[in-house]
Amino acid sequence: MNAAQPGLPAATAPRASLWRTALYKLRRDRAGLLGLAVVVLYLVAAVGAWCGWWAGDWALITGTKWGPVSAQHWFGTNIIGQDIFQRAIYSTGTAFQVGLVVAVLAVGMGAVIGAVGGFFAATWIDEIVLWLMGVLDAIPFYLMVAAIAFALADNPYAMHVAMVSTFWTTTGRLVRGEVIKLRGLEFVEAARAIGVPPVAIIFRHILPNTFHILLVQLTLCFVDAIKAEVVLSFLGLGVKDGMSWGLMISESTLEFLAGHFNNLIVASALLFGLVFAFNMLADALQDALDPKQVA
Amino acid sequence: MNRPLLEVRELRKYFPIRGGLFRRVVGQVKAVDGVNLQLVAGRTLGLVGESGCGKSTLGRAILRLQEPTSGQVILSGEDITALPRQALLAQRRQMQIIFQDPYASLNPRRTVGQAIREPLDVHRIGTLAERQQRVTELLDIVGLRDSVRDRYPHEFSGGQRQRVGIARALALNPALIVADEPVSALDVSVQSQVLNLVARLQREHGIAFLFISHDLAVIQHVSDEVAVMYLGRIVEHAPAASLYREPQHPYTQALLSAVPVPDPARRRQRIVLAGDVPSPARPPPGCAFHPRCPRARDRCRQERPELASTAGAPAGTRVACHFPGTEDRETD
Amino acid sequence: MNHPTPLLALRDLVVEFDTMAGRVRAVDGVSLDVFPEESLALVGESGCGKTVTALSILRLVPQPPGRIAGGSIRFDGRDLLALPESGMRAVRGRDIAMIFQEPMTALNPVFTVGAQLGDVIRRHQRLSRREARKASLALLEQVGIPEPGRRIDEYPHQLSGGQRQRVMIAMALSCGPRLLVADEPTTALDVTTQAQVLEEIRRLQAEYRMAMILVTHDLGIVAETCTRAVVMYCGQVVEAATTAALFSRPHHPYTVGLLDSIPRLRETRLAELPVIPGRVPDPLQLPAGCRFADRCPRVSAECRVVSPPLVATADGGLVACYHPHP
Amino acid sequence: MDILQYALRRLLAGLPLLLGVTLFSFTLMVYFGPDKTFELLGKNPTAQEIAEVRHQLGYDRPFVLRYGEYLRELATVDFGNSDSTGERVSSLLARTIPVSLALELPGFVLGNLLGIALALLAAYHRGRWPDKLIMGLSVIGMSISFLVVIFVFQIWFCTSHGLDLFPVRGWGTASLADYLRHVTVPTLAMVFVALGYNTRFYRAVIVEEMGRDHVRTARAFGAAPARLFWRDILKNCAIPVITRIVFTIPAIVIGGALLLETSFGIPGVGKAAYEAIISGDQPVLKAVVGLTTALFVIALLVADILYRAVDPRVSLE
Repeated sequence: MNAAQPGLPAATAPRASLWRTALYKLRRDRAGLLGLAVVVLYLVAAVGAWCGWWAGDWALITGTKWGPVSAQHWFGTNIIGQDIFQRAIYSTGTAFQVGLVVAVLAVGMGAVIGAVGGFFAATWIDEIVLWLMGVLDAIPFYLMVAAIAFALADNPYAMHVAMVSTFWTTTGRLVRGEVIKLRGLEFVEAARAIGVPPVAIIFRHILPNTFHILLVQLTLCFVDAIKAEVVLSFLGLGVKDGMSWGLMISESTLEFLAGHFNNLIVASALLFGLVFAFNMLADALQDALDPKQVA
Repeated sequence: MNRPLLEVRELRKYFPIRGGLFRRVVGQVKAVDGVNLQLVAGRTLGLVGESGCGKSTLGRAILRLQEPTSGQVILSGEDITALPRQALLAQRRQMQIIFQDPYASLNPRRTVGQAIREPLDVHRIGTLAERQQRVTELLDIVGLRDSVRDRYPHEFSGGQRQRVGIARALALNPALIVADEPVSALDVSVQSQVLNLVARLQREHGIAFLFISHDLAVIQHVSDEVAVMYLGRIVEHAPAASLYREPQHPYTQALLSAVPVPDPARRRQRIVLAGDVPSPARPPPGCAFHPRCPRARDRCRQERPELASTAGAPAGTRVACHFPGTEDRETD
Repeated sequence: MNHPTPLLALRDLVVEFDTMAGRVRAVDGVSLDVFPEESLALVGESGCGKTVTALSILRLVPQPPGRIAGGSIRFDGRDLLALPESGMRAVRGRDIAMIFQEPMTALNPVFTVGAQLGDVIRRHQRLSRREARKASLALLEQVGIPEPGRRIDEYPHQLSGGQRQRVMIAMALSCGPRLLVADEPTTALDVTTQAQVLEEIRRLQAEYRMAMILVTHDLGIVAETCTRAVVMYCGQVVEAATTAALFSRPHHPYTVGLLDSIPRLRETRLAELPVIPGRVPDPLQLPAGCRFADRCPRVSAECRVVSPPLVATADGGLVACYHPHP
Repeated sequence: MDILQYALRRLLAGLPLLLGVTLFSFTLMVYFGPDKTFELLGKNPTAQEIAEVRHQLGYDRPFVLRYGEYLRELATVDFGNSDSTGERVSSLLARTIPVSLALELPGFVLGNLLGIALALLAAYHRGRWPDKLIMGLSVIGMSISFLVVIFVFQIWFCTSHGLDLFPVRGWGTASLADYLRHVTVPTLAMVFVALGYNTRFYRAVIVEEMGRDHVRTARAFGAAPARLFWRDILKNCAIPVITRIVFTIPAIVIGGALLLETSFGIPGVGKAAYEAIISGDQPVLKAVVGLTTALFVIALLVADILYRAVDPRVSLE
């Protein structure tokens, strides 16, 4: 054979999968790390609320009407004397429940349907996928929520179902576009030449290469879900039992004229903090995972 | 001559053009338009042509990576265009492909070892340990160390990735490999390394290659025979030595003379063709080459020449031209 | 061959790029001269810095991540690196024109050929719209575009690759530059089209009496188009000579290896092509001393200590090697 | 192929979409939707009374017939009378849609124009402090809930706790001053919320375009940056910009209007839709669904035609 034993990559060059490279970049992104830290903090609060470690007394009347900020009531009390801080922390749990359920289901659904559509682009399968996405995108969001609430007879998960069934199309379109791009790449052709069946090609070769989209979409979808929850709860289409930031803000409208803003301030500040942190995290993920930059 | 390993008969691949109110088919791009080829086991056929001539489509249609519109592809006596999916899977062991773009031809999320092992996994060949052993062998054949198996493609140079792609193609011991422009994305100093590897594989492993390239110089180093394609059809097919020495078709002659030669002392008379390649959606009538051909006459505009052997040409040469020959060509 | 004053003189040009893994010197101390009316080839493999060198002449290196970190570029006595951006704009297109590798993407897809040509003409010359259109038509005719009256109102995607590159050439000629920088102008084209376009470039270069820098990786194109050539490897010049001398008596082992190993039409097929072993070093981990040492058949201990300087050869060229071929 | 035939084809292509949306919403909202039987009956109804009411309401007819009826209503733009107010649905729409348009238009236009302007500014100073400032602010803007913005603006501009310059609720177009008094705060809220998203989107589009080869070519031939921005890059960016603008219109008309109008007590189509949702007023809901879908199909068509106008590569084929 020829003398050319090609050298290995230089010994000290970073030996890494794309994931490790991404992690390396993420670690150098201070805004993204800060966002991640804040999200983790909220998550701890949420888990605590789920497990009943704290904020268990959110529904109890523990003070007087519109009680002031004090050591016992960190952010005062509401119109009937419930502790605003406890309610806000409890609502963090609700926000994560809504955000996680919706984000995971919507992104998962978008990934699978989008991948199938993209892989079978220009066939009737893709036509159906496109039609479905078009239909769901054309229905106004609030009407969708209402319609599903009607159909599910006020099931508490109607809001989740409505969000999943409208939110997945964004991921679906992105994944479909990416899959169409990937499908034409030679490594997919190589897999077909080897005889890998279509389902395995989609799940083993194509979908893993869309993970960067899915991860970013997960964070964005989470943000959309908790923002939508606030509006829906205010409109009376959202959270029915329990407590949420949306219900707190809704409740605060009764207090404006009397000049009490604690409910509004606390709920919207917590909401802002979480959404902002997630947005920074999404940006950092986008930069770190962008395959164009991972050279 | 032995029975050919691969026989392509009247192969066509048309892509529909849609238009109008109801997206009906209003025309066809005739990417491959009636190609006949034969390839004997262990030999290399070079397929040369400019971009858009249909050479890559032909390669993929032979492997049924793109479904041919019509015609037959007979591999080891079996017509693979007629095979159902399951039977085709078994035939895939016999035929493999090497790609042009070393950056796109490996899945960036899978290690080199996984990529090379995948054909063995799909076809359930041997135990896991045997497959791992085979990966080691394959890496050795293409000149890579065993320690690279856990690395990811982006850690490799273009030439090394191309070696990995070759190892993957070799895994199933195929009888035929279609190599689609395997060196055109590589640096000049690396091209020779890969070309030598291909030549060695053919020699030592008896693999037949269909070697597709736009570069006549590259084709020369690996091919026993050469076929020249223009607008979906083969215009000349000849043993390599005679094609380079005595090209018969005016297009082959123009192609040869257009290759820049790295020797300032050898200024040649160049045949510069006028105009561009016509669109394969609307090929010219008669001989598709006639609008650019210096020899074109009335007959060429009306009657399409068939690929046939001609008097005065070297043995084994077949050419699709009404007025073949070397007379217009300068001697150098 | 010795002209008294070069039209363009690069001295110790350094161009750096910031990458995630660290700072890379894409061009590391390149010096070269271009004399009036000559055609100089800048040859090397991808990543050797030839395109970056060409881009930095017009100060078009994308910034960030890149930046010209040192050296000087003198054009007609002026230091281009010292010019303000507005002064540089007056040079671009008028004194020095550039054509690029990808004719598909190098033209703006949403404007007609005539609009883009006319725009350049009117930018540097005081002409009315009508006069500019007339000049554009004449240029298109001159670069060999069939039916220029029709093509002028077409969009780039309606032209073939060869025609697009001709439009680029027309644009480059429009203001009568004294230097043309052509960055791989035919790499994206088919061989027969490449032959047409090269023929055109050669003819027009003589006609317009321009100097030209032709950046290419194809030694065949160098031999057929240029009078002098500069060979680059890993961001440095390793050899410079007249084309005749370079091809008949290459001095640097890299040039020798490159000439031997490129696939070229030969009288007979060789059993084994000669190769340059190994691969180009990682630009982040360049070896000390000569950058070709690891692949060089003539390497000695001193090669690995200090990089060899560029010295004159007996036949009037330059070579950076301690053990050049005679 | 001429533009008319093309438009016709696009509208035909919109038919499956229209059918899909109406089928979907009909199934959920009407077929499985609220049952009015017992609202119309007295206490302890007999089986026969129930059957009679159900027959009157048409509940006993097969699904296909009821859906067909809906399609007929849609085609003739005649949805009957509102269940809750008795007003004809068509006159309800004619009354409310102009209000929504007058409310939304200024905010929509301003939100996009300002977004493009800020995006150009940021892209022009890419990587330097004006870019970082604008992008930082837009992430903050994106992170604030629309609802919170509405409340804070109401408290700030419209109550004695703040500036107390505008009315909290209500609508009037008697005079320009009257219109401005009512439209200002909703418009500010709308612009505030849209600006973050718009700026980010437009900046990404512009920056991507700035990296293209033809921009380098223009620079190589001496084009000045300002001219590059205004002429080359802006025209090249037109497709994503048009897509965004055109496709947010249907969503804005209902979605955006709904929250604004209910919070500010403005009698537009959004508020009408909200009230129909709460009371289960099916004729109105059916009309709103049909309307937005039609709007969506028209948006698709308009976008396609605009693409052709700005980008020669998009052909009618």
